[in-house]
Amino acid sequence: MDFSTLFIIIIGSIFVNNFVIHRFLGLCPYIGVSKKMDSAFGMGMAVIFVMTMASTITWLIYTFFLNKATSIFGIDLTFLRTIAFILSIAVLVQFVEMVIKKAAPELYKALGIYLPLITTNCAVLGVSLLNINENYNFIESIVNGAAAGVGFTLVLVLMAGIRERLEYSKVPKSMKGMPISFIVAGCMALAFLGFSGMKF
Amino acid sequence: MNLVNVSSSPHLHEQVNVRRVMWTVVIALLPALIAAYLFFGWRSILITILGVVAAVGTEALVQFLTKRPITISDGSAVVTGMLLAFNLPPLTPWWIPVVGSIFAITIGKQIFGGLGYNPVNPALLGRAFLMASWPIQMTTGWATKLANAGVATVSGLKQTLITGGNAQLQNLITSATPLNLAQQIRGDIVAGTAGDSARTIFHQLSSLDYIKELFWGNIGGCIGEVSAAALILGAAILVYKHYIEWRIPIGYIGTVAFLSWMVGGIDGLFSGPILFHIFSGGLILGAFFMATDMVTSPVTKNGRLIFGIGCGLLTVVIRTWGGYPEGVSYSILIMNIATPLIDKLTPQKTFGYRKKSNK
Amino acid sequence: MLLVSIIVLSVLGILFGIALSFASKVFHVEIDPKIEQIEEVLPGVNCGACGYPGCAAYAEALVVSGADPTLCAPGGDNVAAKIAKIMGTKASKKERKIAVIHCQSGGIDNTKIKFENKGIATCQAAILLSNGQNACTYGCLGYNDCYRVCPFDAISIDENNMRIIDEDKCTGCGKCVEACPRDLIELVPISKKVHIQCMSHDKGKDAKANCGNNTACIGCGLCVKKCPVNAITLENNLATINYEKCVSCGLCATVCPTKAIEDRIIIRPQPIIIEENCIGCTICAKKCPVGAIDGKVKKVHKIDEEKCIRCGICIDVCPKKAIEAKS
Amino acid sequence: MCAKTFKGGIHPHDYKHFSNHKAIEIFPTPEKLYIPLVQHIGRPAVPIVKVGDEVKKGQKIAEAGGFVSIPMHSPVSGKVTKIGPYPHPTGTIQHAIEIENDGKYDWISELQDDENYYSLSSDKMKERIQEAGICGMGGAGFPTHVKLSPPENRPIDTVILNGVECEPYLTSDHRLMLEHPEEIIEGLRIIMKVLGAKRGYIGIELNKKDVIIIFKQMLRDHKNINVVSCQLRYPQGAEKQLIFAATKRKVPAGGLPMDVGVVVQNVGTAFAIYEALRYHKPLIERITTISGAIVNEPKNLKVPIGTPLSQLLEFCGGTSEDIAKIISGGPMMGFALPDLEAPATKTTSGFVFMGEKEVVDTTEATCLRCGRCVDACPMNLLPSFIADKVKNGQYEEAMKLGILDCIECGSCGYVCPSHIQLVQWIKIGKIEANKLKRQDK
Amino acid sequence: MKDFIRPTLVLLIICVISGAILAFIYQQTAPLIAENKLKAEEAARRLVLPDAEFFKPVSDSSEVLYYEGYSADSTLVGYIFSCVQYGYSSDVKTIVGLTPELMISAITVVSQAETPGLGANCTKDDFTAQFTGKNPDNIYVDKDGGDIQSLTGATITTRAVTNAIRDAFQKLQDRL
Amino acid sequence: MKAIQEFTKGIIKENPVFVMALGLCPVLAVSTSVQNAIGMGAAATFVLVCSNIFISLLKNFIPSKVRIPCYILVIASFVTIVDMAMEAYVPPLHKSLGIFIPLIVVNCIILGRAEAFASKNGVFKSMLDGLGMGVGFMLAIIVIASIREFLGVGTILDIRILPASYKPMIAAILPPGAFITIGLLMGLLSILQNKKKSKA
Ligand SMILES: Cc1cc2nc3c(=O)[nH]c(=O)nc-3n(C[C@H](O)[C@H](O)[C@H](O)COP(=O)(O)O)c2cc1C
Ligand SMILES: Cc1cc2nc3c(=O)[nH]c(=O)nc-3n(C[C@H](O)[C@H](O)[C@H](O)COP(=O)(O)O)c2cc1C
Ligand SMILES: Cc1cc2nc3c(=O)[nH]c(=O)nc-3n(C[C@H](O)[C@H](O)[C@H](O)COP(=O)(O)O)c2cc1C
Ligand SMILES: Cc1cc2nc3c(=O)[nH]c(=O)nc-3n(C[C@H](O)[C@H](O)[C@H](O)CO)c2cc1C
Ligand code: SF4
Ligand code: SF4
Ligand code: SF4
Ligand code: SF4
Ligand code: FES
Repeated sequence: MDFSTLFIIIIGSIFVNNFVIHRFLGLCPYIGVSKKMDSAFGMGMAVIFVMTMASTITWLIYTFFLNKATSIFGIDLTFLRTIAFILSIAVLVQFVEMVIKKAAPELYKALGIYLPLITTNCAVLGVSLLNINENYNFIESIVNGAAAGVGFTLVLVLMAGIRERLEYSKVPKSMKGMPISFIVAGCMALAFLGFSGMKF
Repeated sequence: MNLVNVSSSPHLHEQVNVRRVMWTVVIALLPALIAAYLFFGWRSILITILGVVAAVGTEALVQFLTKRPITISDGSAVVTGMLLAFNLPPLTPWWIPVVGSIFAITIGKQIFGGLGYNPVNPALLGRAFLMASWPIQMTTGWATKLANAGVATVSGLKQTLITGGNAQLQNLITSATPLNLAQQIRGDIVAGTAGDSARTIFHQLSSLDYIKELFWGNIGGCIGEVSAAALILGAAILVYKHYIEWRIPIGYIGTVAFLSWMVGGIDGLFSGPILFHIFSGGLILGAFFMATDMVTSPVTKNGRLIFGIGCGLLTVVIRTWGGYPEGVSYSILIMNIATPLIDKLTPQKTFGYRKKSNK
Repeated sequence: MLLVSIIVLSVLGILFGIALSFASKVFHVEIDPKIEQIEEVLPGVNCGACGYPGCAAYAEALVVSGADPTLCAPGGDNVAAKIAKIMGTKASKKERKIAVIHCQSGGIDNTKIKFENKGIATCQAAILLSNGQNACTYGCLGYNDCYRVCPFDAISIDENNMRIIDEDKCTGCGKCVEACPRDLIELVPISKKVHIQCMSHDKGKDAKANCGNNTACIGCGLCVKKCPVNAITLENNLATINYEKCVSCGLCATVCPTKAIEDRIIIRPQPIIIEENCIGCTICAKKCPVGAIDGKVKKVHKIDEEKCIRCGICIDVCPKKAIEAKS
Repeated sequence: MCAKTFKGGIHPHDYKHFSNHKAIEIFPTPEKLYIPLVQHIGRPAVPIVKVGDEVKKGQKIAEAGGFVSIPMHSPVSGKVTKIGPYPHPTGTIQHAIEIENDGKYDWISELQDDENYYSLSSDKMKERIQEAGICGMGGAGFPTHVKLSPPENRPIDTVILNGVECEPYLTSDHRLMLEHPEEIIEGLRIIMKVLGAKRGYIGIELNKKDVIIIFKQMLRDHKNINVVSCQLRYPQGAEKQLIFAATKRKVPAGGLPMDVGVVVQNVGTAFAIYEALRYHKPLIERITTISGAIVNEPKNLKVPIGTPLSQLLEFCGGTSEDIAKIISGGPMMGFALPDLEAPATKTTSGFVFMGEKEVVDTTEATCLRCGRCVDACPMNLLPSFIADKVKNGQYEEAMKLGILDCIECGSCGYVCPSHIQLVQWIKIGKIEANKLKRQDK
Repeated sequence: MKDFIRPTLVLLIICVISGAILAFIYQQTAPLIAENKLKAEEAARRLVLPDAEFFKPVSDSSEVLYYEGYSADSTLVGYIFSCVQYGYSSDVKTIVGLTPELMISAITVVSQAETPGLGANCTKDDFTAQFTGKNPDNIYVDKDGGDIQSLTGATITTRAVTNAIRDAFQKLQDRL
Repeated sequence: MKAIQEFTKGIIKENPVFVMALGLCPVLAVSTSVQNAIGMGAAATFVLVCSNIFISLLKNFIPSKVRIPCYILVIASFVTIVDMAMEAYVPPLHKSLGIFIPLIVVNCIILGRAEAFASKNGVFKSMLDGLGMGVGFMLAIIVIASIREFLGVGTILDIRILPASYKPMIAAILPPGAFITIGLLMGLLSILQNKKKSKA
């Protein structure tokens, strides 16, 4: 295993090509669940979990069912990738939610309640598709999934911090809420440009 | 008897207010402006004035339009305009500081409610915006002047270049600030594509003679960052007045010093040129005047230290591996964004605080 | 190709179908049926627009902590209405109450002050500094805490810095009542239109001297005597209206020497009996507080306009709607 | 020797030059006195005289309202003319007993000189202190006998006398220490005996070098009592900060000095204790500073409790220009008063008068988050955050930030460039937070 | 048991229908897509070697190394190879045409995701035209002392294109 | 509600982007040029209309336990169809929209309308609703894209509007520009709405 590749994937997905503010994936929860730091953190943790799981499972489905070269059927079914991926993600999330709810109610309170939000989060499907596009291998896919989740969590929590502070500010009435959140996101995106073009 | 005043204690107050703080910062920035005039000529003053006028004008206009009290006399817009201009190359087009200031004040400050509410440093946000929008204008304005200054002061360096005969490298110096140069040379050396002359230049850059030039400001760079000496003079005023506190600048510069020593060299770990990294680029300006912007830095004491260290870390990372030669502005911006989080994670222990003792 | 793709999808479908049905059975958790009901009506998009992490969380918040039912953006009004239905709108049949400020002072030119308050400009802060800057220690401080807490913009401030409560906008939420540190605000049924606008317990002379508006209640008791329904009591130098008894006839306001009583009804229409409708039930006559109705059983009743105070009670009580207001 | 201090704090100009060279003058007892029933922390005292009663000087006119309370005594002989609400030097209205001076100054029983006071038992001593109506004279007015009765499990080994007087303008403790050092040391010895403490300290700030020299000299034969010279820094006189400076012990947050085996008393309290034990003298007068740039003759006065401020000012020659602010206590923690009616009480260490020029602008700008308040806070709190929470009604959050540990020293307000009225916000918050706390219980 | 069957069945049915429809449409579009792809590649090759009529891939054991371009009369009119290097924020893929004398006939950048307005300008003709006629073995960006004029503000992208061509060429050189 | 209103509500009153803030990822990601915006808008509208129709047809047939997976399946099928069709007939557009075409699956608007509207209403109404939402979505992207393309390139639909001497504000077509543009637009919209309200 080439650790430097993994390192680059990690840095890339967290900072340089951050899923939210560089690739524009997962914006709905980014704006929706960033009012409070606590829920942002919970959401983030849940996303890390689901993204890692989704990366794993979709890579397996793709490799063994869909991709012509490696598939057990030996025919090209890549056109089914969207439908297969989203279906498995949706079911996976729903399944995990039910299991946690029963098995670990505490964990469910902390993380599980965010799970349903994640099905329709493009970041999850996005990471699965990107893994395929980038030709990542199994380990790389998983690492990329986790790193993307961490990157998502990072900006989500930072955003929540700023929004909590904005509660005390005199933001003009018409800019309150969503509009100002986008402006903050813009500021973050400008700041994160500092990571652009990073090479190791 | 006329009516007396009643208010809550304390009834004494230090002779300090927002206006005084801001105008003191303006004064503290003047030495650097004078230095810029000496090294770059009138144009640097013109750019600064344009930045300030645009910032103050925008602030007044926005406050007028939103029917808020007009507070331009508190001087914060002046500081913003000035610091924005200080981050521009001296020969940048005239409209760059104007557009930058407008953006800085509207999107960077007033939209959040004005002074005290902005999450990120307006001047740096303005600069980042300009950098993203017009990178050419933002990265080429110092070329000619540096060429002249370069001949006069970095003559030894130039000599090496000519005799070393590496045409590629010769081109570099005409268009880059010292940091840019160092980054590229280092990149080439690490990648193994540079000749011996590159190594010599790199060592030249970290020689004491050259550091002296850096310190006095005889090099290329942005308007405000050129003379470390003038900046330190101004910073001394702020430190003396207790308008800035040691944790951020010391944490910042200390971290940069350590990390650049660790990874910034060409002879393996712990060979980096420390002084070169401290005095080149906008580090002094950033550490004393921009990272210390109280509005956008943490309030807690430990938070401020962490903030400084974080800025230092990011600066070195960007300087060493990033797409930009200079990491100061971006690292401060990124840490600005993390400020509320830092504040939250570094609560202070009340005097006498103990972990729940059994009563 | 066709076959294989069908097979692949089918396998996935069966697998997942079984997995889900199985899981929903095995891992079923009992929850409040209301939560489930609401979850059913919610769109299930889990977009987070409501600010809660997902529809289920919002449903729970609605039931458990009484969240605002109008937060679901994709669902819109439709869903909001349904939620309200499930939650069982506690629309009580009680009369709507609105806030009334019992003080006519607190403006720029109608307040007497003892000293200049340079502290924090809120009412809550002001009473901590020598008990407030105004001479009247019962009166409005004028820093508009009430205005700031009102979630419905029902309070406005006029040029004289006086607070005006918009009767249409006020929902009687009571936020301002809580906020006022002088306890000047009371929730009053909206139909009650006569209010004593003073809370001063000072002795008559002091009360008047301290009141910047000269409209303090001096405790003279004239209103008590005048009130036809004995709704006013005088205690500790202050007259108070018992709104349960008050019929808003406004008589008290006419006798108050300091104009401490405000009558919000500008014109009281004269009730007139529509003779063909009157069945002579005597209800109105019994209810008239001043005995202005001459009511013999089964005879058309008559109103003595001299005696009548135009309180309108008869209009309300008449079972046959035989009394009408004529201006 | 290196002067001791604590972390945080500020360096205001001390303005003590107005009065620190003025010997204590005795203020002639006025026509009418107003003795508030609340001059201390705890239950109000309960009057035991009626309107119209004749009273003698030193006669008990109000009884302690409970254990944590003190009795009040009449500073003059005369007639009780009224019992009712009257302005109080904290800016509030409190019940007070009004006494008309008959000019005779008859003591209820002549003062006895009890030379053997030091051999009294500790309980007896406490009883006498309690009877004399002594409460802390350093500001808060905590009943002294309570402080001298720590629970069994809190043995006291150290007593610190607080002669720091870090408030600007005030010099009453300074003059007292200068003019009555022996009595103060005796007072300290009494306290130490009552508590069974082995060590004593007298904390004095360096701007009172004369006092430090005197005490050092006098304490040569008291090996267990030391002078602690403290650096000039506000609030050096605050209990927890002084304890830290003298002993390096940190009183736990939310705790009391006795948790670290220390009791702190003001030097004036020690003096009053001495007088109570030796002469059976109740606490009916105290030293008060009348100062300020606009006061014609700033003075240190020995005033009978209950003297209205207007008379004190008159005695000091009035003011040279219109009064813009009247402060009871020092300018850092004192209360601004609306008028001159309030009387001096047992805890009144001084009155300060300010003219228009000295009054600071208190218009709040927006918080810059500069953190100067954080640096200044001797309790290491985050005043600006606390104020933010209070402004938004988040009192529970404010409690988490330690609002109840604030000592209201005013350091934060002093340094704030935006003139945020931090202390007032905190005071508001404390009231609400205490309400919440009570609800929880 | 019914709880299990119905949902599963419904899901199954929808899956089957979806699968069928998709497979059908795929069969309809797949040739078109493949054709598009080929056409695009072909077009790119034609662009960089306009004289050629048809192309012949030259492969190593598994992958195509380069193409040879032939005119209608089957004379070799040049070579085509593709190369890729990471630019500022993405891989920049270039197709290069060589004359039989191993000089560049033309290049075209076929895929990149550089910054619009900066690095993305590398697809523009003004930029690519300057490579024509140069010796691929010795091209450098002006900043590195060569004569490839860099895109304003995007030296990194320029360098990626230039260096990629040079490196790839140097690797292929012996086999041409 | 009149049928026409089902259509128009999506355009302004319940605009999915500005008012509901749903489906933001594609909006921001592809609004770098008006051409992309139109392509994405059209694709999303197609999917929205088709899936609304189908789901309203199937609404009685689908058991609630698996309704989400079923909806997703339907939607994913249409998305795949669009994906393949675009790749076959308009390859350049397909290329520039990138992975955001498959990501239409998770666009919250589509699933949202399916759940909130189509699963409860008749076919015709559902179709109109889908069409309205789709057009609203498309309009929103076009507005944002026009601004960004205008400022960031100086053109609209590749037609040069600003003189060539205009130095394009590149930031406008970078991520920060996307966030700030939508933030300001939302603010503007809320100012307009407040004006309207205060007039009414
Ligand atoms: C509610 C309360 C209880 C106290 N209990 C004691 C006590 O038991 N023992 C003691 O030595 N001091 C006690 N104190 C006194 C404090 O330690 C302190 O001396 C007093 O509050 C005055 O301090 P200050 O002037 O610094 O505010 C108590 C104070 C308060 C307010
Ligand atoms: C900010 C602050 C400053 C204080 N300064 C003094 C002071 O200068 N002198 C003093 O005797 N007490 C001062 N105190 C009161 C002391 O904390 C303490 O309550 C007192 O010394 C206890 O003694 P007592 O009970 O005899 O008053 C101060 C309190 C605070 C909170
Ligand atoms: C937002 C942004 C995007 C950039 N994109 C590119 C790019 O696509 N290609 C590139 O070579 N440089 C890019 N740069 C890097 C700078 O323009 C860098 O200064 C330049 O590449 C080197 O300067 P020079 O071309 O003037 O030598 C970008 C910079 C910024 C701020
Ligand atoms: C020490 C100090 C540093 C400052 N640095 C900046 C700065 O870097 N950028 C800026 O826009 N304003 C700066 N200001 C001014 C002011 O804080 C700024 O306008 C606020 O961020 C606007 O809310 C500074 C002020 C002080 C006192
Ligand atoms: S706060 Fe509530 S009760 Fe008071 S005016 Fe507003 S709506 Fe009415
Ligand atoms: S809260 Fe009470 S005191 Fe304050 S302005 Fe309103 S009515 Fe007056
Ligand atoms: S917060 Fe309290 S303890 Fe801290 S400085 Fe302010 S007043 Fe003093
Ligand atoms: S000193 Fe004032 S401005 Fe500075 S952080 Fe504290 S409250 Fe804010
Ligand atoms: S469209 Fe909602 S998360 Fe991307």
